[in-house]
Amino acid sequence: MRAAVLSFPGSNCDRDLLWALDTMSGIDSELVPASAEHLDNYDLVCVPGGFSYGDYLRSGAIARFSPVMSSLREHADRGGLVLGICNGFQILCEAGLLPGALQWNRNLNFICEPEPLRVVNTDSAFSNVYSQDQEIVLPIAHGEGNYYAAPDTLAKIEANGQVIFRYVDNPNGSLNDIAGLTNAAGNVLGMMPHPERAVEQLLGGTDGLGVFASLKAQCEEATTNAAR
Amino acid sequence: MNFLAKIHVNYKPSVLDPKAEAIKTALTRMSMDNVSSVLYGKYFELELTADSVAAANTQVDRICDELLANVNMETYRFELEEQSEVRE
Amino acid sequence: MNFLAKIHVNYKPSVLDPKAEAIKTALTRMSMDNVSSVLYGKYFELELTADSVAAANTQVDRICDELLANVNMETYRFELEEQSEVRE
Amino acid sequence: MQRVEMSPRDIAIKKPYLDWGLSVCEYDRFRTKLGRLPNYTEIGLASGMWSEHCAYKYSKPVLRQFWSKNERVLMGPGEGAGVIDIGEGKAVVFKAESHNHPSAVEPYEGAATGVGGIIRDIFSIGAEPVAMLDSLAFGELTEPHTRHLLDQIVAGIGGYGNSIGIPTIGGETNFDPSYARNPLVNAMCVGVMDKDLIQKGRASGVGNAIIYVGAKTGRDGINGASFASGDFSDAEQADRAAVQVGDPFMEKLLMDACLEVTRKHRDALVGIQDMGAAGLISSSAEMADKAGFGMELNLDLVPQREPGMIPFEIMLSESQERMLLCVRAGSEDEILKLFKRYELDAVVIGHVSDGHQFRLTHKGKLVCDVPVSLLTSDAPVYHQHGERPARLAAPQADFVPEIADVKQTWLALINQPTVASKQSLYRRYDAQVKTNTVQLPGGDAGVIRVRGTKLALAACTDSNGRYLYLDPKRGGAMVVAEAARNVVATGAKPIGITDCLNYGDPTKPENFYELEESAQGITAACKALNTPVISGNVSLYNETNGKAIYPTPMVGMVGLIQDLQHVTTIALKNPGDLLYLVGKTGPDFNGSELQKLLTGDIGGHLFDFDLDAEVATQKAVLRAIRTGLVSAAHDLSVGGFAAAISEMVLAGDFGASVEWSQIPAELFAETQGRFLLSVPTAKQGDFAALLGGNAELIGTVSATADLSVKLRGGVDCQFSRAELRKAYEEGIPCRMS
Ligand SMILES: Nc1ncnc2c1ncn2[C@@H]1O[C@H](COP(=O)(O)OP(=O)(O)O)[C@@H](O)[C@H]1O
Ligand SMILES: [Mg+2]
Repeated sequence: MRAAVLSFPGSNCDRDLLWALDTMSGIDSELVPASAEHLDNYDLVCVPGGFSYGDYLRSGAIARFSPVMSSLREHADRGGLVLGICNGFQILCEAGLLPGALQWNRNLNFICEPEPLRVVNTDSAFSNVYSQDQEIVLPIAHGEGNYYAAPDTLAKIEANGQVIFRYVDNPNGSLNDIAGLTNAAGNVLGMMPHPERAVEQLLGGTDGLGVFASLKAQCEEATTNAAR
Repeated sequence: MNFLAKIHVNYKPSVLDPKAEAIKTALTRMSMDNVSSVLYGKYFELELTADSVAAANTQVDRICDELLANVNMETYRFELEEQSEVRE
Repeated sequence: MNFLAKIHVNYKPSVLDPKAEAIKTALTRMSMDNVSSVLYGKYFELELTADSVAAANTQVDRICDELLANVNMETYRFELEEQSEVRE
Repeated sequence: MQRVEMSPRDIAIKKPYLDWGLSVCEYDRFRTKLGRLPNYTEIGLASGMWSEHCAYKYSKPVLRQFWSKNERVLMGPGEGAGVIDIGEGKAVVFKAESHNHPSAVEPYEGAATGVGGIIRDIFSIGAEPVAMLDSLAFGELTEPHTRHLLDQIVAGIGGYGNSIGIPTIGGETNFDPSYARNPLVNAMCVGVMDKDLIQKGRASGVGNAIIYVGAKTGRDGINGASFASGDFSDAEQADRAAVQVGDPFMEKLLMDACLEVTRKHRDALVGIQDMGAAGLISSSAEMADKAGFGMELNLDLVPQREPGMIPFEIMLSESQERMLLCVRAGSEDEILKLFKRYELDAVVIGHVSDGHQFRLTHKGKLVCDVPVSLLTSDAPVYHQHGERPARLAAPQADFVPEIADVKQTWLALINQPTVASKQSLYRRYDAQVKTNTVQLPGGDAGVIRVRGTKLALAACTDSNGRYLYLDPKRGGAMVVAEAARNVVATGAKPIGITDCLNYGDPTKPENFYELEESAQGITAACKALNTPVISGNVSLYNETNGKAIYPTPMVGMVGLIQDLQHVTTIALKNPGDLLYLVGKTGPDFNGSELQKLLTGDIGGHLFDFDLDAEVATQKAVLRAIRTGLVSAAHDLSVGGFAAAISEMVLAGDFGASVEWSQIPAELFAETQGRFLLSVPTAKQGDFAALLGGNAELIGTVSATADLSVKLRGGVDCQFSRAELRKAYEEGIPCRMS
């Protein structure tokens, strides 16, 4: 399995994510600049946290015009896996790869704290090693993580079972406590919490490893199936 | 031709805007209870050149739609003013 | 009397605005090089009641000065519209 | 706003420089040394360079007393930041900076640009910034203006640090009326580097290029250096010039690019420095002066954001996010290309010249031609005379607390904003980005691992204006000791400090006395603890309408953890563990939080401080931690024992049951040199052998989550976890709304 971690000017969790994938989860990964024009040869493309291009207009609004975004779209259309974390989630929403938008936290403050989450759907490439309704703790660190979608969109998301993670104590005002969700096809996930910050006991916990282990399991299964 | 585009981007009424709420709370704290509603939006002015009014219109509309507003939660409106020469 | 105040708050020209710079960069990336300048400001609409135009004016001015704008680096301007009844 | 350039003659007569903070004497000094009448640009440059911010003209004699060398120090004060060897080929780089005045005017941007400035100091040495800390002081939260300042200053610090991607791992936040109109905003940055890659701000070698990189120069913050050095009155507040807006995105590009230059283009690079106070003039003149060369710059080449800027403005602008490099002739393209890759504006604006003249040309004209040293090393230095303030000669009577209800006092004390949890503030800072943070804010010091080694660094900021107000010398020593105690409690050996000296107008003898005396106290403690001062910053003129703040030196302490396994936290972890109070407790109440709580003010003789005992205790505690005898550790400081045990209980899942044999008021005494430790029963023997009579067994960790305190005479104080939590955690939030 091979993974790319996109690096936009202003991304600041790219190296953390690379470490979590490569060193901590044994997934062969590399950084790919936002100027890249191809994303062939990757099973998984990750869009990391940070403040792409300063995030001055709206989070993620400017990153979507980066050269690499059209290849990312093709990768997603082919059914390739895409994981957007924090600013990555915002970018994927802005780019239309995920429904809805992320607005200012209800209390208008940036919030950095460990956050309890519930894994509400384990039938997904991103959560298959967790158990249904398992409670995990992942750090959050964002100012604009308040998930919004128009009522009809939200209804569809729920009906399709696209929500993967929900907050136990909604910290930011997200509709339906949504902390992470996929697109309708299920191959693109966006989440505000940072699984890559929860991969070592030394730093406070390992609950995030499950996301990467799930992706690995999914890819291995796909490879086995292909070989058959 | 030179144009000045004046663009307003606001939240859709269905979206609860925490920043507007915060201003309302602050006004109450300043004993300004006679302010009954607050809208907090973004305002842009762009100077651009284009061959025609129609062309300028199309372009500004695209800029709003793709960049300045997130149509999932925001709406935009703009006016175009033709300018004799570039302002400084 | 009911009023609608339309308020624009912008940076003073000498202040570097990284937000406007970022938008300009994005426009270049969208191949919209014909946009020569970008201003990014805040826009507010307040609905309020007051006894007179003068009273409304004074109050809105105070709100701008103390709350909505930081006069160290921003300037503001506003218009007042009298309204027959409260809009919703 | 177009400035008119007066002729040299008119300057001599009309004295416009008085408005820029230069005195008539200083003008005469400049003119005499120059040998002719200075022109508008030249005297403008002098006004920036001879400000307290750049020249340290009042504080230099004091700073010289600091002790700043030991076996580990690789680079002391004088450069962008100091550097200390931490072994395994690595070095730690750190410095702190104050942004008090800009933050008083525009709290968000003032605080944000303070963070931006200190980060540039760190990467200009070639170090990767890995952690931020802050030290804040405000008036009382009963004032709406204070609440606004607190909210926006915290937002600004987070806004910059979060965005650039450097974790904020600790800090402190204090409240006293003394800071009501003059908040203190000190930011500290810690960097890590390979020790053989240290860079210096030097421009040497005739013909070598001077490269400007980063944001364009605008009119923002002109005379910022002299502005920060002049005091504040209400009238002036009304017409303050625009402050700068920080651009953390630009700074991130600048940081990444400059680190690439210092790591991969060492052959091309001669020197590098950030543009801080007094902008381009201070960076360029200092780089030339330190190397003993001259410099010629063509101001038409400086990237400018606004049309019609005059040389005075271009040179003194404090536009943010800019760096100056000296690059070997012939290697310019290599460096310019690199910056281009980061989409940064970089241009060659001049070169190093023979001799020692500093020459500027603008629109084809020579607008400045002065000896470099006249701007830098020849700036005036004043030996002020200090005078002991009356309050110290005849202090108030000692404070003797009368405590009617211990429990109620306890809860009120941990609810005081200075003692209460700062979680509502630091949760607005990203403390984890870079995934190195082993101890998040909320412990005694922040701890980060040093990647690729077994090492970790602990860092904290500490100040206590109250102690210094009562005794500047002893208080100064106590602040250093407290900072060291904090890092020791995490398992670190204190290795060095940075400081920000926040004081009032130094030309007033009483203020100068405070400055001088506290420097002596700081020095004594630094020597005793073997923690040299490797960098720092001075902020004078912290006054409102003529009244100075408490003398408030901020100490940023860094400690070295030899092995990640030694990291110790404050949370109680195992029921049954024994609780030891290390160090003796006395009736030490003057200047304490208890006095503030019960009387609304502080006063009296500052209590005694035994520096030798402090050092011995810290060494013993560190040894106990490193030998694995300690399961939780916390130092005692403001709020005394009551605050410390409450925090240890709340940090974990367990409670405690303790017996207090001293008088009840001493639960809140602030005697120095104390720690509260939990020790597993199996280690009791070893622990007792190591600590001897200096540690008193006072209780145990209990399986219930609550706290029980037995007082003399059989009185019991029971605290449920919920009531402790409410008092401690709501201290700030309940006052903010
Ligand atoms: N402004 C701040 N920024 C970041 N962390 C802070 C701030 N203020 C306080 N903290 C954190 O809160 C905790 C308690 O602070 P403090 O009471 O000053 O500790 P101590 O008394 O041990 O010096 C520490 O972990 C400190 O780092
Ligand atoms: Mg402490």
